Amino acid sequence: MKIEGKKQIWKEYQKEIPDNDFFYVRSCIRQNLFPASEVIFLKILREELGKNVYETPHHTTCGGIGYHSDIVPLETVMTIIARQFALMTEAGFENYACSCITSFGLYSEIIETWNHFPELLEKTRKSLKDATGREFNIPKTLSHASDVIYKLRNEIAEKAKYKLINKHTGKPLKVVEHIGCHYSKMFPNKGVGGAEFPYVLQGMIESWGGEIVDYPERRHCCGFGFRQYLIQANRGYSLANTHKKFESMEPFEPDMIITNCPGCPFFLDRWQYVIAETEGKCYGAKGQGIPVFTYEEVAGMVLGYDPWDLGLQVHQIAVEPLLDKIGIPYNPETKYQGLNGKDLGEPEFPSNIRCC
Amino acid sequence: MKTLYKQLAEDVRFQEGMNACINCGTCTAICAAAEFYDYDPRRVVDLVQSRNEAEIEKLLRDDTIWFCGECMSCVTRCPRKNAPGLIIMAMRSLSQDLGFFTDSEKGRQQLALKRTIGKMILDTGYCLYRRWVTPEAHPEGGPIWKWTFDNVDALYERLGCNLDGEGNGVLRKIPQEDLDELKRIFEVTGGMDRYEKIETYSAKKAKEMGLSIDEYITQSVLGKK
Amino acid sequence: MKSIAIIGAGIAGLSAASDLSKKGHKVYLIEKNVEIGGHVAQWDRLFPSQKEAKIVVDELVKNLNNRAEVLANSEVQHCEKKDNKFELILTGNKNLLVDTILVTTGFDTFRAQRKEEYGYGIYENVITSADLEQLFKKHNVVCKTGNPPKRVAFVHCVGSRDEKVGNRHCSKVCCVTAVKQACEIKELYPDCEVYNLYMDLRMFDRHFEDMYHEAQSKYHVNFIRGRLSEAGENKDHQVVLKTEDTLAGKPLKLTVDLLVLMIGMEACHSQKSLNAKLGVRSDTDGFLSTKDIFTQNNFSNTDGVFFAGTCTGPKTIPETFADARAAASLVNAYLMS
Amino acid sequence: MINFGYKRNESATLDLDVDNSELYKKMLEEEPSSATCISCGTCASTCSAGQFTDFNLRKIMLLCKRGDTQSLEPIINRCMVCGKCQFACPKGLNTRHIVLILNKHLNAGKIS
Amino acid sequence: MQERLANSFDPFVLPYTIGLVFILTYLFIALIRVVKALPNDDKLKLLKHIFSLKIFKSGWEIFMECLLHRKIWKKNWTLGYMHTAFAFGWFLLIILGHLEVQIYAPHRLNLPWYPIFFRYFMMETQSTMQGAFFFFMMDLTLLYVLSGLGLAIFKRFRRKAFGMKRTTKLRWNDQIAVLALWSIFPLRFLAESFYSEISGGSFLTAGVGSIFHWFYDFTANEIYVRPIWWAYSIALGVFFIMLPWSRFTHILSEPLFIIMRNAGIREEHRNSGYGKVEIYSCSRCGICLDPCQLVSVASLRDSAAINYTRHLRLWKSEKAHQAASTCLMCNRCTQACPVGVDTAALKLNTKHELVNLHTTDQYNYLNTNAGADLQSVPSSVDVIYFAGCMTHLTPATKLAMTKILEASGEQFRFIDEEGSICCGRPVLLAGARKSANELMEKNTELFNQTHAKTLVTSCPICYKFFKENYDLNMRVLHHSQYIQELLKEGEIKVNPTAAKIVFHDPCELGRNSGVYDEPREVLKSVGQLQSTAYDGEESLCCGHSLAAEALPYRKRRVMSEDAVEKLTTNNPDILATACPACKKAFSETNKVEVKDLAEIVAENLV
Repeated sequence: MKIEGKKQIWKEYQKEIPDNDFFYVRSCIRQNLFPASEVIFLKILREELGKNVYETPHHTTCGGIGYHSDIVPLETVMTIIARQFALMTEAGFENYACSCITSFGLYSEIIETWNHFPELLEKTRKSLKDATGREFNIPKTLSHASDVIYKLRNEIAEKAKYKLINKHTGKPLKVVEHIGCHYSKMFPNKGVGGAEFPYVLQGMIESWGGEIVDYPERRHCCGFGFRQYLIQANRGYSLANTHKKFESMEPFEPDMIITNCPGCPFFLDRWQYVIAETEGKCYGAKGQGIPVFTYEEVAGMVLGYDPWDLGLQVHQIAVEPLLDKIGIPYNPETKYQGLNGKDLGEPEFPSNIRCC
Repeated sequence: MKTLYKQLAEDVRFQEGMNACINCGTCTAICAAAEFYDYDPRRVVDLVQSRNEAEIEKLLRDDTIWFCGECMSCVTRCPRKNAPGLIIMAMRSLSQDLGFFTDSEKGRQQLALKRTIGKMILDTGYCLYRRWVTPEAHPEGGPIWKWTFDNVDALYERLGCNLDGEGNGVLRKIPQEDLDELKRIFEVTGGMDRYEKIETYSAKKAKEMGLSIDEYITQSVLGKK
Repeated sequence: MKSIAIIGAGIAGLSAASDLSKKGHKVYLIEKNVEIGGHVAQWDRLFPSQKEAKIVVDELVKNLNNRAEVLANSEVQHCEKKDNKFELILTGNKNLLVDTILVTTGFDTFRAQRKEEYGYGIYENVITSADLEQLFKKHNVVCKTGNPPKRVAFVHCVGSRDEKVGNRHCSKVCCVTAVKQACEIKELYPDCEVYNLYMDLRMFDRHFEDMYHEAQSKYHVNFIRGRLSEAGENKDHQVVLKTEDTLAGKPLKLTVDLLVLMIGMEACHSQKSLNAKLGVRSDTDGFLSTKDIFTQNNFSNTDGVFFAGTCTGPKTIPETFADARAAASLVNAYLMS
Repeated sequence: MINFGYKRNESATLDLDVDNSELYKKMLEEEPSSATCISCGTCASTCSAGQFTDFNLRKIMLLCKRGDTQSLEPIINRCMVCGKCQFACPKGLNTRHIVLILNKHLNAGKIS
Repeated sequence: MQERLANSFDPFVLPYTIGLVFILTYLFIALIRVVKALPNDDKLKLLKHIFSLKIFKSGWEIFMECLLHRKIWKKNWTLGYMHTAFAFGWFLLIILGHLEVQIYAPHRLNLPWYPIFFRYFMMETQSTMQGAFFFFMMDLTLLYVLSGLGLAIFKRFRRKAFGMKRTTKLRWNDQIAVLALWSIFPLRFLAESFYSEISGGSFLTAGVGSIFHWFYDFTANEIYVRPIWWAYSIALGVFFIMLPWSRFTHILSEPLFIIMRNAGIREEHRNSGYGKVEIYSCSRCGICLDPCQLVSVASLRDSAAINYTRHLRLWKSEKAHQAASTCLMCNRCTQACPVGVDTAALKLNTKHELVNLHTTDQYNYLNTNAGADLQSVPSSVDVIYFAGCMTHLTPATKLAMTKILEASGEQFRFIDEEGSICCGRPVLLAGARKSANELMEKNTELFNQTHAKTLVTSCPICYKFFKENYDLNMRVLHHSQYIQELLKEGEIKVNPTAAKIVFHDPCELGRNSGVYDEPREVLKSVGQLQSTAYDGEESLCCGHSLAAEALPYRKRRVMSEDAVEKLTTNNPDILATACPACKKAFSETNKVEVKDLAEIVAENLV
């Protein structure tokens, strides 16, 4: 792998990312699957870096999962999105930052569609007006929350307590990145680094001391596939795709996986468990699995937040071996506790994949 | 009567996604579905491009169009700037508008999606609502999912979320006025129509198949055993 | 004595220069590179006779007589038409006053880096067809490790027939070159498995189909119809290929030790700056626009400026020579009139 | 082992990294003309069996070349060996012989 | 005439006797094995034949073919003479020898060597008419055999004089046998000459003996010439022992083969009893080499009939199969074979033994679709027309037939207009009888349901199969026969033209089905039919026979080109044929206009 070649490509795909004054929109999936990540994101931006991030309780789902499950028509999501933009406009912001990759892709697609078909934009304005009486401007910048962290990665690095370095060997951790498909596959120039060698996560990892391993299936989808996961009969597809990725990355012996998509970390995490329970195959050193993180979690880790504040206890693949590698302290006693030490009991342990 | 092709061509996604296909196969090569289903997006695009009405109708009634995972990886690769994924989306829309989707096993799954995802969107303002994602329906969530499900309030509290609470925060309760706006958008833009069509055509099909609607959903969700 | 400026000393320029100088005209052969002979000089052996490219270029150079003056390492800075004459200023402030100009600027090979998903310049064992010719010349066709490849794949249409990189046209010669190189690899390493990933095999000219037949029957080269979708690099620095076997209608995975990208021809980039100076224009595909595509394809829209060779679109070597000879004859007629 | 109610889908990808060329090599050895197939599909379009079933010699030869031989087992004997394809083939392949060879190897042991 | 020696035995008789005992034992065992290998039906047939008057017919045939070599005479008289001289001459020598013993020393008849070495053990004390007669007859016969031997030696160097361009090469075993055979008669001649002073002789032996005597008196020193008797005996012994291991096996097997063939025994699955006898009846004479286009045109000598039988004799089944699967089965070799070995049938058996298709419900897909087609067949038609798979590749023939049928006013139905179910002969020729049966069933069902009276087909392959192997409730006609019938009955009329036409007899129609005249009559009515050297039984194969599944295309092409060249020496306007395969093969050569006779008729319908 020649890094020079990649650098050439990264030069060509630089997008405009503001460094302050964001209108923040949440991700349905993230909130459900990794509830702490968005909490951490806001904490880092607001408290750690002193940025102005606006959030309104009135925003809703963008409808993306419904849209990609084909039960919600394009015009409907277009108008829902117009409503989100209206909320931004009303709040006086123009830097739109969303937490969800599906949303990000959908926003990009719809803005592009409006560019190609101005009559649709007019129709949407009318629909929104009819339905809600609201009006909207198209945001000046559209960022995914990972773009924002990428933009601020060096500021985070400056404040970091830990580096993504194996404290036993002194070598950078080998990190696999997984980019959500809708981040840049449709519009390569809307993502940092493009579609082929996206730099958004790699930039973070490099700034925080780690090393990205590039493996043949790095671009492959986790297999969520909307209806393919949501319907139980189709889940074999989802599982097969993640399996394919793990088979491909396994020889590189990665220490961890970082993702920028709300759903992918769930699948990359849980399908490891399913593969272990159905086929007996456990990835990672000592059969402990390869831990999977959201980029917010990784940022929180290097900044030295308590792992259980980051919500790392909701991962099926145990994170402790990695925390040990970096040297991040944690209290095993409090892992499964609620607020103020409330005892929540312990989850069962899976039979094949090794936990701590 | 408009031809199926013409109806497809009215969809902007189709207009964006369908240029002249040269059958090179770059889409199929990286298609997540082509590897794990009997599915070939190149062939789908080529059949649609042929404007062969019989073939298009066959596709609209077939499992084929329901295999795509809409990851859009194909869009990156096409040397002719086609978007097979968008073409599939247009076809799925048309299949539902015309009621063809109930002819295929995979198509019949749309009712289950409407009754879960579709319901959650309108009822909660979220595509996914934590309390409704049960460990039973999602066994792959593992023991940890069961633990978080059982302790959801305490856990969300511990992690600084605002589950079902007023104001901002993770999984806050979305105010009713916003849900009302959402519903109106659905009404104005054809979202409700789509929901109703899915219900009506599915009910008709269930009757044809001699199934109660619950049996119909269970069969489509669990697959034919 | 009349004079001509020929811009570009590739095979078209050299051939026309020798023809015109033999007719008694003064020829200035302007070449921006230090070496003359253009792309052909970079090639090892030529299909179908396996003649060494160097010999072809040497023959052309030998044919130049003393009325032909080679001005290597110089570019046209300025050009102005004055009283049916052209005044040229070259780099180094050399001035020329000529009666006519023949444009033989040729083509540029596609910059393979632009096809990002193939990883040229990133993966260790991805090379271009032009790189491979250099390896043939050095008798050193090996992988990055220094070992002979056990599996080689050729990808056709890299930078051709691809709207995403802006080249909708077919480059004509890549298919036959890929089959030629595949056979040459098999000759070097008979046990090496060779795969050609093509969209259409455009074996349009004499002997082309014969070689294709030989590649199948004698060398057992594998042909897979399907455009390469993406390449990845595995831990052993082999290249993992993903394509669809479109004839089987199934995705296909293949790991090779060496991946050869058949880079296409695109319009010469430095040509663009020349256009305005010469009063000629390019078509949408970047190649020069001729006065008439059938009957006047060596004529530009400017009286006295002629075209020959691949500056007006991809051509094979024999086609280039034919075009150069035709242009030389037309230029001669123009000068004599 | 837990039953999750579904199974990982099998890959349909033709994996050329797995050497499954034994049958193709036999075909090549016993009928060298098989190397020169250009997949034009003339055989399939003229096929007598093809009028009644989806028997497709072009595809069968191709899949054999790609090592996907399992899928050929149940279909190879649908051929009536009538020889139309042989007359139609522009490359003069001994198509009947190819079918017979494939049949011999694929269904060895099953012959009644 | 009296016994010269009191002792009726001399050690030199041993080699001969051992050889004789060996060959008789071998023959006995082989006979038992062959008969045992026959199915019970065939055993019965054999028994019935032997104990019926028909056995005399077989005897006559054995005499005519095995001794007189009638068929070889027909081919070339010098070759015939040579073969007869050996076979019939030797036969006479044996008969005469036994007669002599019968007459002069009947008590010695139980000694098998006595008639052979008669001149050694007996002597004539005084000249008698009877003795002189026998001496003369024996000498004359010996001379006859020796003249044959002279020709045989001559043939080794100048085979073209015998009408043969190619002949077989002798392998070591054959060389020993031939050498032994060739030595037998000169040695006998020498031995009898040397002893003519003692035992007597006629013009040949006595004449030459007296010349010898002029040099040296062997009568006094008989011991010096005794070895010549040894040599004679050894030659005989070696020949007998080599008989089963050389081409001369046919001497033993051919009579049995003739008997079995006349008993109506055939084998259709394996080459076991009858097939083995047939294979061993091949004399490797090489007469089949020249007619075989694989040998003469395509240089594939290994595929020749004689090499196929040789592979089988040497248990090289792979090579035999190779030969069988490149054979066109045009039957030109069988046509020429003096023994009448039907190698095409043998080859088919070889294929059946080695090739097979997996046949469990192989063509069950035909049920549904073909069924639908069946229902639409009107029951009122008299004639059904079945173009055949291959005819769909020569659409001009289809169209011509439709036009002719329409012009004839017959109620007809083009039964495979939408595509044929193959007749099954091609798959049979490839060695899969069961598959063929399955196809036959489908087609039989299809045809019989139409209740038509006549089935017309354009494909001679189908024709032969429908006619010989199907059980149809209707007449089966090739379109040439049908058109001839229509013309004869005035159902259609044609305008005669001046076109010069050469007709190529398709193998399956002509040699293999015996239809020669009808196509010619049709063509005579519409053009100027020219004859060629390759008419009728002499017709060539177009090279594209479906029997030869492993024959490379370029070899086929060479044969097509050669055939067209040979057929067009008189520059005809049209090369006509009556088979889609031949038509396609000849059209590809692009040398002359090639038409099916149906096309010519259709073009010139009144």
